[in-house]
Amino acid sequence: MRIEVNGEPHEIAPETTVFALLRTLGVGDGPVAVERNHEIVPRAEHASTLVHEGDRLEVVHFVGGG
Amino acid sequence: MRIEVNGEPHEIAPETTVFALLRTLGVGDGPVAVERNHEIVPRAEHASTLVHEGDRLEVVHFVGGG
Amino acid sequence: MRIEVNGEPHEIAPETTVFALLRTLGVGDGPVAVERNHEIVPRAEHASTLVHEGDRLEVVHFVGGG
Amino acid sequence: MRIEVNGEPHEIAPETTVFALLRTLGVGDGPVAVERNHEIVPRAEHASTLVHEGDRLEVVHFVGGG
Amino acid sequence: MSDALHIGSFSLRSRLIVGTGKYKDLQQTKDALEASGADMVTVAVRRLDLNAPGGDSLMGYLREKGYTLLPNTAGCYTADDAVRTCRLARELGMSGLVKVEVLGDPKTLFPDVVQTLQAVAILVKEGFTVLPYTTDDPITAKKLEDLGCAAVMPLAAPIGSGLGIRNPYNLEIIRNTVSVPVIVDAGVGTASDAAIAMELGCDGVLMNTAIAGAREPLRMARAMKLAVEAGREAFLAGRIERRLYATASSPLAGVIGSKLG
Amino acid sequence: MSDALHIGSFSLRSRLIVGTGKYKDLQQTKDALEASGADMVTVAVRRLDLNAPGGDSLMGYLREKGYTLLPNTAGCYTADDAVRTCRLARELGMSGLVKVEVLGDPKTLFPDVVQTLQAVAILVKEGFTVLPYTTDDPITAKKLEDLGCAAVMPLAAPIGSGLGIRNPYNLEIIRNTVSVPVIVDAGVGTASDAAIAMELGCDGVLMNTAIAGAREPLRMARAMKLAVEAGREAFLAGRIERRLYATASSPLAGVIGSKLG
Amino acid sequence: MSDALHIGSFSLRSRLIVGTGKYKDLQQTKDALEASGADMVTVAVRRLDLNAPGGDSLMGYLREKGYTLLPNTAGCYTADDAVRTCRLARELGMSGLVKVEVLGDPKTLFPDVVQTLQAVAILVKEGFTVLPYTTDDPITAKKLEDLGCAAVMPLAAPIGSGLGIRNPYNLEIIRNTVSVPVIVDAGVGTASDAAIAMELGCDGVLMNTAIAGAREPLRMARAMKLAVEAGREAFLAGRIERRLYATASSPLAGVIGSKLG
Amino acid sequence: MSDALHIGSFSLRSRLIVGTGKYKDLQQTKDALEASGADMVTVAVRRLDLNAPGGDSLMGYLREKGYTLLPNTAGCYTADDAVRTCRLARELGMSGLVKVEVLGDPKTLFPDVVQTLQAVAILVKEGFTVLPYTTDDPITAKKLEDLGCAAVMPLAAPIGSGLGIRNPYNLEIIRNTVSVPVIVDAGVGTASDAAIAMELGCDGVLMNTAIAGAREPLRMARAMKLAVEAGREAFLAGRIERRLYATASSPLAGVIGSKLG
Repeated sequence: MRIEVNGEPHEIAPETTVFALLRTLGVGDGPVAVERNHEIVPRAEHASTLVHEGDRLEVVHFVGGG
Repeated sequence: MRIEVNGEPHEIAPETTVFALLRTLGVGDGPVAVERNHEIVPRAEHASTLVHEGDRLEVVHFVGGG
Repeated sequence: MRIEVNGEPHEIAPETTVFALLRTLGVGDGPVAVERNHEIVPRAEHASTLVHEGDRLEVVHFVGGG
Repeated sequence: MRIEVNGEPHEIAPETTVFALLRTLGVGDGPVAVERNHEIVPRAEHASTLVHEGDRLEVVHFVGGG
Repeated sequence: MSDALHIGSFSLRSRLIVGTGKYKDLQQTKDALEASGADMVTVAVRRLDLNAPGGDSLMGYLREKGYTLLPNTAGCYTADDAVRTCRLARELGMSGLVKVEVLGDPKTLFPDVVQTLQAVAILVKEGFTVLPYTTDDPITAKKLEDLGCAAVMPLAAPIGSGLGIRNPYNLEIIRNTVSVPVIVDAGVGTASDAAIAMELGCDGVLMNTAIAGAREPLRMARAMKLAVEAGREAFLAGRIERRLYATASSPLAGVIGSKLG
Repeated sequence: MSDALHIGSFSLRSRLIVGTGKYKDLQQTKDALEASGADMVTVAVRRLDLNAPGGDSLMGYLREKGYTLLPNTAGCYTADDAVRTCRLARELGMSGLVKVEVLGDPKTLFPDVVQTLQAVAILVKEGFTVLPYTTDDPITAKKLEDLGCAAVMPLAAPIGSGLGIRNPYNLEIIRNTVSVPVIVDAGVGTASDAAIAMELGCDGVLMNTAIAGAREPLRMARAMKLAVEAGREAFLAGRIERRLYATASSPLAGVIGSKLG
Repeated sequence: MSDALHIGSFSLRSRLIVGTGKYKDLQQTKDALEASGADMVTVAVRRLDLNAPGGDSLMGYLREKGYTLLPNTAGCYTADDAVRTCRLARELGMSGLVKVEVLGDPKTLFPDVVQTLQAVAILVKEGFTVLPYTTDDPITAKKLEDLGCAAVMPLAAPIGSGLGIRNPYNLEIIRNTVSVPVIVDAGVGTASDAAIAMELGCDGVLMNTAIAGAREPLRMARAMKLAVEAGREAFLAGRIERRLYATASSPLAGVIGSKLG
Repeated sequence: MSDALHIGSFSLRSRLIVGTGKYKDLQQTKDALEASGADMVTVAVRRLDLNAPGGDSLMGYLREKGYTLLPNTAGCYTADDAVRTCRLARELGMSGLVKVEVLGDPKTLFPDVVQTLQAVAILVKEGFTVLPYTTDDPITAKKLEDLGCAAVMPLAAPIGSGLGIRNPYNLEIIRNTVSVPVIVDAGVGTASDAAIAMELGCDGVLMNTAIAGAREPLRMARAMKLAVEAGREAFLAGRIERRLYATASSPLAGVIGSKLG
């Protein structure tokens, strides 16, 4: 199943949740925020939110900046 | 018949044209421009354009300014 | 015997020393410096220095200033 | 007979006048001014002024400058 | 020299544009305009005084003398009022040349750039040759050019303040950013201000108060004419570099007294 | 207008005085001087090159054109050298007009005011018409006037630096302090600098590098001519006051859309 | 002294807000922040590097030290991107505090005020505490306040340019125009720039490059801390008037040698 | 940090030197000096009032607190008066430290550099540690150093004028020209002025009116203390270069929405 994460194509299994995706991406439990198709996916819903074919996700965190 | 000219109330006879109105207002033939209810009334149509009850007219000219 | 102190005329007795003069002027023992006819009279010599007719003395101290 | 002209040593014959010196130097009749041992030699006296052993002369003119 | 300023289809010999307001009387206005050497002058659109109608004698003079009239929308605080004023100006002037000025507040008379952009978009579509009064913000200037303005007119300082070129950096950036003419509009106080604007590479200067409010308007008009020319020439001539230390202007060699001349 | 600048017994139509050094060639020098409109030009006194004697062709031209020559003492670092140079200049020029310039160091080319005062005292006694190059120190300027100088010439910035009017306050104070003409000498970089000097009330400007060092000297000479006139006119015209906020230049009444026109 | 800066519901002891970018390494970042004395620091929202995931160690430090994080939308060129970035920031930070920065072009990094106003309108409705980066245009600043911003952050000069306070007049007018805090954002180059901003009555200063880009960032951080306090104190202390001439600071009477002491 | 200022044999922790004149009363003087953190303070030498003799209570306080006293020659208009005043000061103070100030006129209170040089020559021979108040002329500053002054103290603007650093270029040149400490004396109006002086590389700042004349002298004294430290630190930290255009302070990569993150 093809999706896009942070502007790059990704292949994932069907029925994958956002939570599972983050795990497979090896994202630690450092604070990250997820946007799916321009909508925030609140942390509380990561485990219950399924990723669909063609979804465009942004996975971001804070970095130093001015 | 009540109308408004340059923000002030005016009483005119029915069937008055813009051309006639300007005359009654004593407007010389110096160049003036007329707007009726936010629409320009081209000089060529002054004589053929009737003023209606409640019309709001602006009669303007150029003055010194920076 | 006429002398001048700080630009003003003064009358003193003959054989007056600088030390005695300061006393008669009521100058406390706050630090003052004395110049006689454009020459410094060191503190150590106040008691041994006689004032002469027509001497011009300056008696100064520090004040606030910028 | 050794003299110095414009900071450089020169050898001239005895009894040479300033006028003659300028000629031997090939100085045209463009306006020049002459100083001998820090004193001006007025143009009128060029012909009557003898140059002496060890004299230091400055021969100058105007040039472009700001 | 032929160094004309081209704005839309208009070609101006003089890079000084002057206002026609605030003079003591008609004669002084005429004399100051004459002395300024301006080809283009601004005029305002105002309601006819119905208690004392009749044309303004100044306008007859301006037309007869062949001045290019630049009607402004001074006093307008909304895009709508500015657009209506421009339409009336075109009806009055035949030419579609307008100075769009949508003000943000009466104290600073700074432009409302949002309203200005809205007005400009409409007016350009309607075929006007639009010269917008704007801030010294390069981004807004670019938007105005992209909308189709014939020139951009950033302020140097508040209208009538006489504070001069308060931010030469922004004007320089604007000049580097847009390709239409950049006319410095408002804030000039004296001749050197106008010269500085031109030295920055701006294409022209528009002013009114600096001349009309001077003790001797005629003389100041002449000063501004000279200053705009001076600044333009200096810009084209290519100034020397700035350096902290000195460089002699007379020959170093041949000074008297020195040993080796 | 007749607004001549009087220095000693000399009367100048133009308030711009220019140097004659650093140009590409003789023709460029002539053209730039012509374009500058200057009546008075500075020249340097230098040793004749004995290996290639013969008069400098520029001088012939200057005399023939009737320029007033202002010999300078550029390159002198002592009062004595400056005095000797002035005496030679008088012998060369017939006129006793001299620009006294006693330098303090070769890096800044700032004047040595102590040596300058000494030289001036001697030269005035010998009947010279002395124009001293000085710092922008009002006290020194007053001393120079009291010694009998025909004018004072404070620097705006180091010679040839192009930094412009670095301290307008001091120049203004000098202008208020002395009654002889104040000529801003050195530091001007572009037209607006010259205009600012004149707007401060100074009586003239002297420059060389700003013109000779420009990419187009001729054009810059013209720009400087215009700028000095512009600044002078603006000074005489009386500029508007500066204010932080705006004042409208078009009538406030009669704007369309307003309820009470 | 208790002279806290209140922004929305946040209260800051220090009026210096600093960025966390461009430092040599993590240690230098920590030391500079420490030296700056700042309570609030800006952070950027960026995509996780999926080839090297894992939290940024700086963030842990900042949270542990109790810094108030001000997420910015640096790099966004549209209102939409800025809004999305702010929503992600809130999800990351829990707090709704955001610095809205919608850029107009990559060369000047000047804000696009139209896009900024659009983003702000949406974000305020969504309950964010919005601090917008804007131009020094008072009209735009007022619009931002009217939309509900908790503060306005006009630029002093282009981001990272170090040009300092290029237009103190506009900042002063903004300070007089809005009632929310005015934070000078971008353009500061050295300590005196920060002091000047505060002396104009601004409520705080935000900077990053001036510190991170200095030869000794730590030292410059300390300098900026002192400068912001100095400028604030000077503003509150009420400076002396400027005058062209002098006034003595020592007593006039009693100087020796004078006749009447 | 140990960044002491060494003047002759004196070592000062604080680079701010303050005057003790013009305060409302003794208490305010004490409090302001305390807040300024100064180690060295200036005092004037004046005739004892024979109608009300008795020591000035301020002096007792200053001595007891261990302030280093810098007697000045304020009010002197000749080298002779200045020399006599310094001799009296030494007799009063034991130390040979003096601020030589020979004024040129009462309106500008600018120094008379010729008289100042004469006084300095005599005083140095007599073993005084001489700190001369001078103009911002680098040549005069060098002469003063060559005569043996322990520091030079150029003015930034007229005493008490509050005009600030009017000519940073000359101060910078002076700093590059002499090797003794350069103390900016007179003209500072507010905190940023002091910071700018230090950022130019000057070694200290001397002021009186800017503090004593402020609405809240205590607060301004504190502001000046901070500003001098800020400026010094900024100078040592090495500021960023100035550039006309921007440089981002947040990472360019990883902005959301971009195609290639």
